[in-house]
Amino acid sequence: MLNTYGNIFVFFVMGFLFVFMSMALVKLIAPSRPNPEKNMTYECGEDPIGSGWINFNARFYLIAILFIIFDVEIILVFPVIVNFRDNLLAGGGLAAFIEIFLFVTVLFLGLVYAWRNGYLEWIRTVRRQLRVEGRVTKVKDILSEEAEGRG
Amino acid sequence: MTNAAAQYFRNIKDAVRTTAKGMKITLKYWLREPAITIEYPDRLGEGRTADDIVQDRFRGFLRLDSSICIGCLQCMKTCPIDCILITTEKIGEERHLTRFDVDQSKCMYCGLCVEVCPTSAITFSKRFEGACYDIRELCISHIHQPAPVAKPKAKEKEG
Amino acid sequence: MTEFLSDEMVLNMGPHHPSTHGVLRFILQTDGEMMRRAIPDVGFLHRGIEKIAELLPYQAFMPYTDRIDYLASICCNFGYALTVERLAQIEVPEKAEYLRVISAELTRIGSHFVGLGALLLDLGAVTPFVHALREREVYNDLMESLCGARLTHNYVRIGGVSYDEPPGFREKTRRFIDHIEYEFLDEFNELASFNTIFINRMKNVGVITAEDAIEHSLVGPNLRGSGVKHDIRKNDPYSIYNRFNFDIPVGHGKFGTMGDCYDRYWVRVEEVMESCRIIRQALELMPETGPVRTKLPRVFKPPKGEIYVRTECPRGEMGFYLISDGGKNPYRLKIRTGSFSAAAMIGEVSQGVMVADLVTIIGSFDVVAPEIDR
Amino acid sequence: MKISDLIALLKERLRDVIVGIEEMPNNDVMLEIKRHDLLPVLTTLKKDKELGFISFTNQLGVDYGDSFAVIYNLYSFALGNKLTVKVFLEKDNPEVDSVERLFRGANWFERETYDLLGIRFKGHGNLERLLLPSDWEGYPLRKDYVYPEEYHGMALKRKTLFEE
Amino acid sequence: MHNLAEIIYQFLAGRFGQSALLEPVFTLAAYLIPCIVALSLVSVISGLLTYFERKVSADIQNRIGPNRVGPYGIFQFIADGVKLLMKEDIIPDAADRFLFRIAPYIVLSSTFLAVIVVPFGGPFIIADLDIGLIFIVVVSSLVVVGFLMSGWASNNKWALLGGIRSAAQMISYEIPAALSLLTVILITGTFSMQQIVMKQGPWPWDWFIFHNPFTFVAFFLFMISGLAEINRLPFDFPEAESELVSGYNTEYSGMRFGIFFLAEFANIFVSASITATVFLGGGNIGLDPYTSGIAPQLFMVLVFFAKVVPLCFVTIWVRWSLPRLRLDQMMSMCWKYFIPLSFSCLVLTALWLLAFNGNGVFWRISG
Amino acid sequence: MPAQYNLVNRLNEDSRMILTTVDRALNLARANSVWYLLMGLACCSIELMQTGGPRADIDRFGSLFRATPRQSDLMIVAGTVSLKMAPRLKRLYEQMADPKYVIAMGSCANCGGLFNLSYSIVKGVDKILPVDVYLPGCPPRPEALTEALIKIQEKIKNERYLRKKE
Repeated sequence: MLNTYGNIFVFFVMGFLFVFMSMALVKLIAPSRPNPEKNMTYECGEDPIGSGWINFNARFYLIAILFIIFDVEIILVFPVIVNFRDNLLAGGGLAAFIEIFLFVTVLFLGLVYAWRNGYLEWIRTVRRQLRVEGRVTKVKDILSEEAEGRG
Repeated sequence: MTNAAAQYFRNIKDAVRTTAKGMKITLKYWLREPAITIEYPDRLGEGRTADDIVQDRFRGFLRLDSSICIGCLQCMKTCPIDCILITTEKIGEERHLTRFDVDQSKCMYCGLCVEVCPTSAITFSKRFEGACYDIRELCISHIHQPAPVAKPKAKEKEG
Repeated sequence: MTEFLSDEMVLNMGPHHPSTHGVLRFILQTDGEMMRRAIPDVGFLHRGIEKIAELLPYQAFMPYTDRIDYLASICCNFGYALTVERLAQIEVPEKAEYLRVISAELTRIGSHFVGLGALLLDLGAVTPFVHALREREVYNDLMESLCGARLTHNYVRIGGVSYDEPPGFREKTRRFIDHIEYEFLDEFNELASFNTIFINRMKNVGVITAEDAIEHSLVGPNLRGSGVKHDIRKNDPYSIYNRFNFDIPVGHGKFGTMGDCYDRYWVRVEEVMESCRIIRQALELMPETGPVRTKLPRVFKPPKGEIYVRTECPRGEMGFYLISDGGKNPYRLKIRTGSFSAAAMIGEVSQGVMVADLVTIIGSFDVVAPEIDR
Repeated sequence: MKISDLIALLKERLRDVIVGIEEMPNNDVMLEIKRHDLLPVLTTLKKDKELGFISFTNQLGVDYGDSFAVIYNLYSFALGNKLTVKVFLEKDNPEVDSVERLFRGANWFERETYDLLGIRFKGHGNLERLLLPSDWEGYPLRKDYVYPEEYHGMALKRKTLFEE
Repeated sequence: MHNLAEIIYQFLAGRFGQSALLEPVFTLAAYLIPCIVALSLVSVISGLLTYFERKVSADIQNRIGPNRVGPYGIFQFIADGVKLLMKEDIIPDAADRFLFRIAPYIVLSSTFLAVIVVPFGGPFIIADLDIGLIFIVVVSSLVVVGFLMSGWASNNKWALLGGIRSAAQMISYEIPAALSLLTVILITGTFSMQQIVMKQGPWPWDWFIFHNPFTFVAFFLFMISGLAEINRLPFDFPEAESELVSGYNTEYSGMRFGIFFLAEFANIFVSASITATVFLGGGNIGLDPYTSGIAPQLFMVLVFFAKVVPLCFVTIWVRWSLPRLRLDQMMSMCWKYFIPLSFSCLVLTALWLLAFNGNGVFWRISG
Repeated sequence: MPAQYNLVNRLNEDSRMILTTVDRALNLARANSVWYLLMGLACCSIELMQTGGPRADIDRFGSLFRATPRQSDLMIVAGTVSLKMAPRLKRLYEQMADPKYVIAMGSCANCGGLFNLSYSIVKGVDKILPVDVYLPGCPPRPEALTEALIKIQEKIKNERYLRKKE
């Protein structure tokens, strides 16, 4: 029998098919003339220096962790919110409100804590790190390497 | 603390106010201001040609009036990048211009040749269209068959 | 707080990059989004103009000065003509002086429009930029009717200017500057300059103190943005600038610290208004008729000597150091441009900022590639 | 300050090292000094309270045929005066002290002069080609410079359209 | 009968009779027909939106905009699409080929998935899920995976920066977006999109945006977070043209890029329709969407689009008016302004409901 | 038997007809969606910007700028190409996706123009790239660039895309 989730599945498959078919069409009618220069990584017309796959300093990891905390807690508050109206009409509105309020307050305190500790500042951490490390490659080397490579 | 809080709300207010102001201006443009686009090349308006959209003094392609050219080669000599080539030949008694080529692909439209011309034989036209598939088309010959040069007398007249 | 250790990313910004304003290249050493430093690499537009000057007669070099700073070609023409005139002691007719000043100031307006607009474009605001281009079209028409070209005007000649004003020029110019000063700039500021997002992007970014600015030989609006009141039009007046009444806008930390990107930006906005003031006065004072050009001998040879003349270009001091050996070509011509020292400065101020800030900083210096490379 | 006053002042301050001092057109003073005096002289010019030539406006190298010269243009905010300092260098060994430490803005100017004229600056931190590619040969602004035929396979000459 | 699939199934069964043999065919048809219609509809809409965007930007900038292909250039998007189909498809040597290829699939599929629960007015909703709103929130965060994937797989530093930026941005703005939607859930008590529409009314005072002052604020919070979710200026960090050349899709050419392009504009549409549904009453004209006749149902669709198109316009309008923020400002704007504000909206709405017994500001008018 | 009565040939001809029509339609689409690479080298870049600006409005022809070569069809070499820049320019051209076109805008790109006397300039961009349209002017007016774009469009329309060889 029909299931709404069947729709989702079909949609997902159709989305894939859509892309697949257009790509197949591209294969059919678009030219393909690869050469090493063309398949080189674009970096503003220069030889790329090093790979793009590096250990990326993503300060947003922290943001991601914060996000997960918030998201999980929001999910916890979902049932209360959905039932808030029913509770209200049934006369239990105050309790539901207090419940939401407590939840949100706790979350909010968490945010304030993160804020106060500077986890929401992006620049501060980096400035400090810059001072600490001072790992700076000599640009001279890069330029001379390039010249060698070309010559 | 109150300062910080006041600042916090002032930030929100400023952001909203200035954003709204900016968006009001763009909305005004969307609704009211007409486009100023000149629809070159095909919808310039009644009876207007491409030459009409440039100003009078526009320095377009060089133009030669071979009837008053005295063949003094001043323009060729004064051009810093040698984009004019003139050859003259004595055919019979008179000097004839046999070649007057202007390399428009190289020309920098500076006007030195026009200024130096004693008879105003070489002038700027208003033509600016010259896109082509072959660069050789841009070497424009102004003389197709040898033409006698004008008498230098004209020079004195022009002053 | 834990420090995540990360590799240093070295990436090229330019020579083809939307926000490097021509062909500049910056080698960025970044740590994620944060930049450790940016090393400018210039010379992608090195055309050897100084060498060409040695190969050409004095008058024939004039069109090349257009291309030194293509946004302000008349200012460059002006500077070069002034240098040769001062060396050869040529008198310039009164009217030509006025026409030079008017056209140079108009060029300044046009140049600043591109400078301001391009900065805004780099910050993602396309509409103000296009509006600035729209006003530039009017300016271009004006200049075209005066000089015959839209960009490389080649208007100033040694000993005067090439053409007299066309009919109706004064009226059109007056209307243009009125529109700029009273309508367009107000709207532009509402739309862009006073936008909170824009202010936040610009303030306290790329701060240069006055000492630093002088130390690094910054000139023009970049120097004035740091609060140094120095304008060659006032301090070392040339041509007829001492007849006009105008102010020198300096940065004073309008929204953030003195000498930040916003100050440099705002100095340019105010300079547009000052230019309008100068043009208005010049239009009043300009004689109705008169010669516009001193006749020079066909083979023009200035006396032997050396001279250094500075003029105020939209990008700051435009200095011509001319050495003449008495021949028909210059012996050596050195062109000192504002963008040259500004480009060197970009590397200095862009340590420890974000990649997005680098774009702001480059834009706020308003560098033009051929001015750096020549 | 008047030019004559400035010349007197400079003569007083830099008595021992001046080779020549003369007036230049456009309210300028030309001060000629010996090569090894350059750094002390510029230091004096900058640090002296009364002179205060703190602004380094321009620097250029010149090939005079039989010798090179490096010319510095300075400006004093205090006096409102320009000053041109000129140093002659030998043709075969064009080397001069770098003033990069003194005026930080001189960094690129010196690199450019090195790039285009081959004048070396002793003590410069990063004396490399600035405008031309790093593997370029020769110094274009020298009077005896011969244009290269090609660079990395790209010919420098082009037939004019008239020839085609 | 709460979704299109069922309607079609019933229709087919009624027409051709029910049998065990035909049932799988009916089922497939019931799934496929709305799916294909919706897909093509959304593709065409996003194509038209690209045209719309170019025209609006042209008008704002005193230009004319595309006017050569078809009347007023309306078929410009078809020309663009065809051209993109015919462009070479470059995969750089250094790239991770599998991830590079798969990224557009994920971006487009997850964008299209969100369309499932968009009520186009009347009965035209592909699946009226009980968890409709959460479904959208969940699915839209799948897009991040695609962006991150494309940025990483390109092995291009600009693309990498773009991908990372998109991740940071989209997960951050997920919170205020979800919280501001929750304020409405407080009022409705259900996540079903159709229910949300039906709980509102035809008139502005019936809409949830004007239910109380806090939903009014939440509406704007959602609009702006929505801009960030779909990477529009002033939040277009993942593809900030002047900073990152072209961001995560720097290395993508031809149709692969076209798919990102399509997804971007489809996202605008989805975001606008969610806003219209949740805050502006969707296609509600005061009639029951399932039982009324075909004419009112089509009118509902019209009403729905009449609300969506201005919202799309606002999205485009903002893009051509404002400069871009900086990354850290964008993050602090989210964490310091939007999240606290949306929290307070949530709590204050609950308080409002408690104080006024579940009624809005205009409850007397709206009855 | 004459070739035209052969069934296979007939089918071939029909399909060729169809291909021609399809080809024309595809070329029409392609010609009306020429996206150019945002690359300003020198003076001409200002006129390139103005061409995108309100007066000339190249967007009318469906042309808009892309910052990355991967997504652009047209490279407008707007200005002087120095020897230092030339390898980069060539690489950018190579990195564009096929089909691609080049406009040499202005005298410098055509043949070195006024910098013919210089030691560090590529005398004409056609020495390093295949140029489709040459555009004179120093710099050319925005309208002239529009005209060059129309030339490119004409070229595209006359191309045989599906039928590689007759």
